[in-house]
Amino acid sequence: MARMTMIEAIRDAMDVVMSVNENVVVFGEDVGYFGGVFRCTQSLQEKHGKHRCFDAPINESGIVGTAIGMAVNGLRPCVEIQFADYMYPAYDQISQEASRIRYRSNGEFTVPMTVRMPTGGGIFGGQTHSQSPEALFTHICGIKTVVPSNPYDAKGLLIAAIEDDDPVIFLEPKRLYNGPFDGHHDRPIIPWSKHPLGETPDGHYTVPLGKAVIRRVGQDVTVLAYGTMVHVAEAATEETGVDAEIIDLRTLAPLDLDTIEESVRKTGRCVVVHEATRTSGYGAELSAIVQENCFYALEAPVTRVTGWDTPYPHAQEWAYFPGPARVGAALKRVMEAS
Amino acid sequence: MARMTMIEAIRDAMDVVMSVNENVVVFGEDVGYFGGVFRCTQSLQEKHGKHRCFDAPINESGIVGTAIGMAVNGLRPCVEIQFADYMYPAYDQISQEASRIRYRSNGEFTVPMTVRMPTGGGIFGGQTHSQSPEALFTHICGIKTVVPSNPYDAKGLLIAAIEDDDPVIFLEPKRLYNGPFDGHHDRPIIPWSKHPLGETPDGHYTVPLGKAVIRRVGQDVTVLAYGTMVHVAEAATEETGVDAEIIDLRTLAPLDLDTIEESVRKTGRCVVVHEATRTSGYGAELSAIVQENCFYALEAPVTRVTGWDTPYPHAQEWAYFPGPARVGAALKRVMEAS
Amino acid sequence: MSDYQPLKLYVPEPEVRPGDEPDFSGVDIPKAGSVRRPEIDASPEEFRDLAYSIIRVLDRKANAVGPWADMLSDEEAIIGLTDMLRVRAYDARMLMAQRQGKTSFYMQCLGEEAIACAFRKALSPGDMNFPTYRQQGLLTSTDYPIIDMMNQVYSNESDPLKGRQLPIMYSSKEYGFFSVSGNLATQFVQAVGWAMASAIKGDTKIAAGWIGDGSTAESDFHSSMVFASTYRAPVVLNIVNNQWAISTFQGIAKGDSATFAARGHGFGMPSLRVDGNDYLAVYAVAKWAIERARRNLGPTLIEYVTYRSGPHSTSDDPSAYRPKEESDAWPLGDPIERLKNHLIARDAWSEDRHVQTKARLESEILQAQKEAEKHGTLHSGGAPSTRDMFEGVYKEMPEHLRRQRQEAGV
Amino acid sequence: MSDYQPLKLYVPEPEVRPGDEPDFSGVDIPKAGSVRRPEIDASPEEFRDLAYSIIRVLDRKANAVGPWADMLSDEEAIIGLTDMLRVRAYDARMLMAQRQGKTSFYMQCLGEEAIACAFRKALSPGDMNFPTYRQQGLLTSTDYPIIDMMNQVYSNESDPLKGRQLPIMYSSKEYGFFSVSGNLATQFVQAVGWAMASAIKGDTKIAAGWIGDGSTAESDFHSSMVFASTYRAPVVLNIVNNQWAISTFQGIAKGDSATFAARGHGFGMPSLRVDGNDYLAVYAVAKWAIERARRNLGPTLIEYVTYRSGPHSTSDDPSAYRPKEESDAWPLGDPIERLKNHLIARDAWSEDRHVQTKARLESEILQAQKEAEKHGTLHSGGAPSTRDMFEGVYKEMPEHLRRQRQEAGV
Ligand SMILES: Cc1ncc(C[n+]2csc(CCOP(=O)(O)OP(=O)(O)O)c2C)c(N)n1
Ligand SMILES: Cc1ncc(C[n+]2csc(CCOP(=O)(O)OP(=O)(O)O)c2C)c(N)n1
Ligand SMILES: [Mg+2]
Ligand SMILES: [Mg+2]
Repeated sequence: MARMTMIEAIRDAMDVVMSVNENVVVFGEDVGYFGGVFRCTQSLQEKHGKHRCFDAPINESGIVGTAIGMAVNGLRPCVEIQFADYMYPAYDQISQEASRIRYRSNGEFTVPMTVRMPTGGGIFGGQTHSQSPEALFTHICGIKTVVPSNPYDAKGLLIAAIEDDDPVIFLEPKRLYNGPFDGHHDRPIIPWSKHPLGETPDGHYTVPLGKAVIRRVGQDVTVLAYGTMVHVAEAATEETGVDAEIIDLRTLAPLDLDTIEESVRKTGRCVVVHEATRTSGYGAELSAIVQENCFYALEAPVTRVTGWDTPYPHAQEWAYFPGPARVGAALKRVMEAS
Repeated sequence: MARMTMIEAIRDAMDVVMSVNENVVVFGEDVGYFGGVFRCTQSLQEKHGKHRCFDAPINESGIVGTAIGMAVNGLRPCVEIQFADYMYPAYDQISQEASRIRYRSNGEFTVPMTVRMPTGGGIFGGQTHSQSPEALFTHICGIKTVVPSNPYDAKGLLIAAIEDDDPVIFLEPKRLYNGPFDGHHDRPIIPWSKHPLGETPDGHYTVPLGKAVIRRVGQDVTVLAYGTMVHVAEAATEETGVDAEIIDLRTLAPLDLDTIEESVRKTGRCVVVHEATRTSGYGAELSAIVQENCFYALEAPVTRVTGWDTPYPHAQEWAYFPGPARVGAALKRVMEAS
Repeated sequence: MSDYQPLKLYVPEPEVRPGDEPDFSGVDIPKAGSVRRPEIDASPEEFRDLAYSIIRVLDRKANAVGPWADMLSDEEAIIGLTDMLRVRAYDARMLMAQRQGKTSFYMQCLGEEAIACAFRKALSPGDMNFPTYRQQGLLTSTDYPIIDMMNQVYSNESDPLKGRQLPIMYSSKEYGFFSVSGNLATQFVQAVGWAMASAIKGDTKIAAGWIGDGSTAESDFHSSMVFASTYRAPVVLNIVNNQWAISTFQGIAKGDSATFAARGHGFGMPSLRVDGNDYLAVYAVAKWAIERARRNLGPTLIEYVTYRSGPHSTSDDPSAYRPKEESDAWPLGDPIERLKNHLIARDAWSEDRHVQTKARLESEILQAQKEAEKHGTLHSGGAPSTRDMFEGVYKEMPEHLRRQRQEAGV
Repeated sequence: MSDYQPLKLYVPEPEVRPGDEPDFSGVDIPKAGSVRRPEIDASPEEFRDLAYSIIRVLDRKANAVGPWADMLSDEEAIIGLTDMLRVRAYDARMLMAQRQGKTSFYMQCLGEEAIACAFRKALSPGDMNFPTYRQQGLLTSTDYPIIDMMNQVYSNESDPLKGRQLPIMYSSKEYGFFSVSGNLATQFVQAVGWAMASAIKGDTKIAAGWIGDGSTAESDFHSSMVFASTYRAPVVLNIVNNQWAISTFQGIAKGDSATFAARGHGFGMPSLRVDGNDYLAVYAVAKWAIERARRNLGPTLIEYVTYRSGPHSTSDDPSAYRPKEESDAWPLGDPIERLKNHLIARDAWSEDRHVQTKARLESEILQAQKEAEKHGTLHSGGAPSTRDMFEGVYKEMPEHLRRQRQEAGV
């Protein structure tokens, strides 16, 4: 058992599966010799060989396209897109190919591929290093979408993703790589070594895909969050004193409907939080599902706290980011509603 | 005033703007000499010249990428993507470039470009000639998304789109090209010449972007629909006898919030209908918005009737398509709810 | 800048349009046998000229000549002829079936039969094709049951793909035929990945990617070239240049100069052009490139020069954009006629045997069709089921799909 | 298939890594003046060899030699030197400012100054560049206010882009500098579209696309080549091959053979390679290609051979992946030193004037920086405003954004 950063946990996950399964290969831009711009693949090439961890040309559709071909031929590629903002050229191969090959071949060909990508803002990356495209994946059937919020989950979910027989999109909130950021950008950075979920077991373990976890038990309102927003929601709860039940979704698709519904039936209120642009964000689906399935339990409208419908700006980053103040205000608003 | 099919109305719209504005150019796969696989651009090359209407290489990102460059240089390109299913390679240029050029250049460079694409199923096209990707556009700020449901609107909206100074995605429900299809695939086809909205004025007129229209006034439940589903909703209303208010959204983004909210406040019930895959479809956003803004007026959960979360199948097309029976059942369900 | 003329957009156009005389005088056709045959380990720089020529074996008198000739026995060549006749007969029946309303859609490979049929014979078991919709010859030239292809076309109860796919989007792992996609070009780069995996695993299997002339314009073509050349993937990259992409002539994808094959030079890739209507030439070139890949010498780009004699698909009417007689005027002739004449010239075949074989194949196809139709056709209803629609989206059905299936009442 | 060896994946590697001796012996450098200069309307087939050579003007003794020489007067060449000194001074200050925490990010063009500076001088008013993040020289070589560039880098109250963009993503329509995108390669095909529009309108303006060696692997590179060649767009397509793409050497984008320039041959495009550290050569080649475009003779592909002397960006530390001394070992030298020596050899310049000019430029830059900082730096807070964030998403603000702005309380 070791304290790890999220970067180390992700690296360890790949190292562990590569060690037990020689069909696992890792590639992407700068991931080979250098070990990735966020260092998530550092030392994997040295340890597992150049043919199992290598640099790719700067061509995201080619990275995913070749990974699909490899997966069809029995490998389990785990590829890195350098920033989620650069997955768009690969969106055709992901959404129109990887997602449907099992279905269209009636199971003859399958794509056990994982596509990792750093997502989200909070690092002054501007509009092309900050986006959260999860809703573009959840709209596509045939793929799974995962977002960890801490090193323990990151490692366990990534191992589960690589071992899964369907394509998995693995979104890594880059602002969490080095610590559990709660949105208070003006406070000192807390490292993962100070957080209980920085505790990461050695060797092989999995966190199952499709299962949410309750991060904080509460009675008054259910907060649905994932990634960075889990920590923001915790801070907002703390600061407002609202007794929120915070659900860390972990897997967005397929969604853990039971956990969500049970909680909302109990609390009668629901706040959905994400960093992505609001309109047609994943919060829309969560809101729709909650009110479809828990309508008669709801005492207040399901409320979304999200990034605004603007590009992610550079200088106004903290006005864009849905921090604890905005989440807190929403918590109070739904508690006052009646 | 002439009776037109939707194809003719679309063609006429381009013809009219090309005649009054020499900066309008039209290109895409097979759109030049041949006039497009759905014949929407027929005769435009002959009439306006090879340099204003021409065939493009089969490269959707190149089509949109060059159109962006042209728009930046003062033209108003109106390009065709042969099927919406083939827009995915262009999604990067649409969602990451066209959408943000105005914003990132603080208005110095703008992209008055229209991207037309046939969408939706009902023609036994299988998974790659049937998709409805509207939610992928509504999630992107900086672009507008339009879906006409009849020839009159198609012409007026397309002229408005081409004359708009922002990028517009123009989705053409291909099953409506030749007639107002209501989902009864086993009944004889009705042509547009038999439908009042087949009546299309000559020359220049616009239907404003961002404005919905109430197709049927009703008291009991609000139906939010667009494209083909407007006609399906009309049939379902007819057949169930539920007094539904049917709103044809026409523009999905920016959305006509006022018209929707006013109607739902009146009826207290809402059914959202679309053909796209359910999860994270545009129905999720509509459902979320309605319950956020009309929560206290709602007497039943906002209910979605949509395509299933599977690829659009070939043989099971009518089991996939949300026809009048499914919409009717939803209408009855929300009326019974309390 | 007043001394500059206004710029003008150039838009390439085919030589002729409906109403005009067909004119292929611009197509430069070297004499059969005139193009040399490099060693398989020769450096690509040494034979760049081959991307601007056309490798041909069968001459005008139906003799096989030059360094690429003499690779097939009488028996093998007869099998080749039979394969081409079979796929043509199959196409004719299925086209008819579509016209009769038994299915929604069909696509023939009329005029291009030599390419897939000959290439197939140069492959080894375990190799994988990533075909387009026009390589049905890769399947019909094996013992894959024709009836299963028909079942797929009919989306009937025995459709191996459960009615999920558009007709002709076959899939067979066992027969080295990757599931056809409706999205152009996507499979080309997947082929490269499949081949890379073979190399990563230390296997001896190779991949073949297929793409049309029009589709080379797609981005995935570039990705394929970049990855294949960088990692020297054991893959053969096949461009079928049948002159047309629906209504669009090849000059729109290619521009007016160079050749599709020449695109390989920017990647240091061996690049060959071959007469696609010459079974013997296709076989010889395929064999060369496949051997190169399997010897770990890397990828080869091949352009097959051919002509799409039929409409693009059953939804298309080519008389709207090209002269009706253009197909007959195509200077490389018909692949079946040419191989037949060659075999006759070689004394291994006769008009009689040809007529008999054709009749036998047509009756076999008809027989299979009758069998297939016992399992239903598209609109005969009922099968495949709505349940099938919900299966196989994921390995295991997730909760939300289970609920939707329930909502659908199945 | 037992007679086949197992396949093996080939992964290209640079000659050397940290700890090794720099080794550029593999880089084939022809003598200055040795590459011929085709007529601008010559057919590309006649000079395919130029894509495999390097056009150079300045020889080892700093003389300008050969058919591409003698295009610039003393005065013009001095302006060129000054432009390069200016952008280097600007880079140095802004790099420092980033290190001091005054902004979030910065990127230099150290070692590559000749390319953008010389190219800019070959353009005419109204022409449009579609640059990457490393062509700041296109702006600093005009009279665009340096202070506005700094304001952008600082995202301060006077930032012409209202704080919306990452530092260095400048935009100026008036100065022919299209808004820089963070997504690689997207601008390359937009440049082609811009040029096509110029031809459609019957204008005389041309476009220039810019891309890095690593980014040529992107799909948009292919789209650009396809559209530019098919429609003969009046565009110059510039590849800046500075050997590295962050930590990845050029062999991953290019493979081990051919050149980036050679990619043009598959499209029948004139393709030139030029010494990117030779101001005179860059200017001459740019002039040639721009003239070609403006005379409606179509696109040209140019590969500039250079070396990225600095880190990729302020987020990068190259010592992790290449020898520290590699930059000094780069055989094409430093562009400023080379032009300086040439001008001295030509008796148009002196060490003294050089020192004075450098000092003057540095003080001008410092002055501008002080001015800019009066308007604030990134973290000095307050400006640009949250209101600015909501503006300009559309031409007119739609209802939902108005509501969100209200929700944000601004
Ligand atoms: C991504 C994509 N864009 C467009 C289409 C529509 N389409 C189907 S076939 C075709 C023409 C392809 O021509 P070519 O590659 O020459 O192949 P051929 O049909 O001649 O065999 C087009 C444009 C498609 N299926 N996929
Ligand atoms: C689509 C996309 N993929 C990846 C990146 C991340 N990235 C930024 S710069 C860069 C390297 C580019 O190298 P090159 O094209 O050689 O240009 P240079 O930096 O050397 O000027 C990468 C991979 C990006 N910005 N956009
Ligand atoms: Mg073709
Ligand atoms: Mg570079």
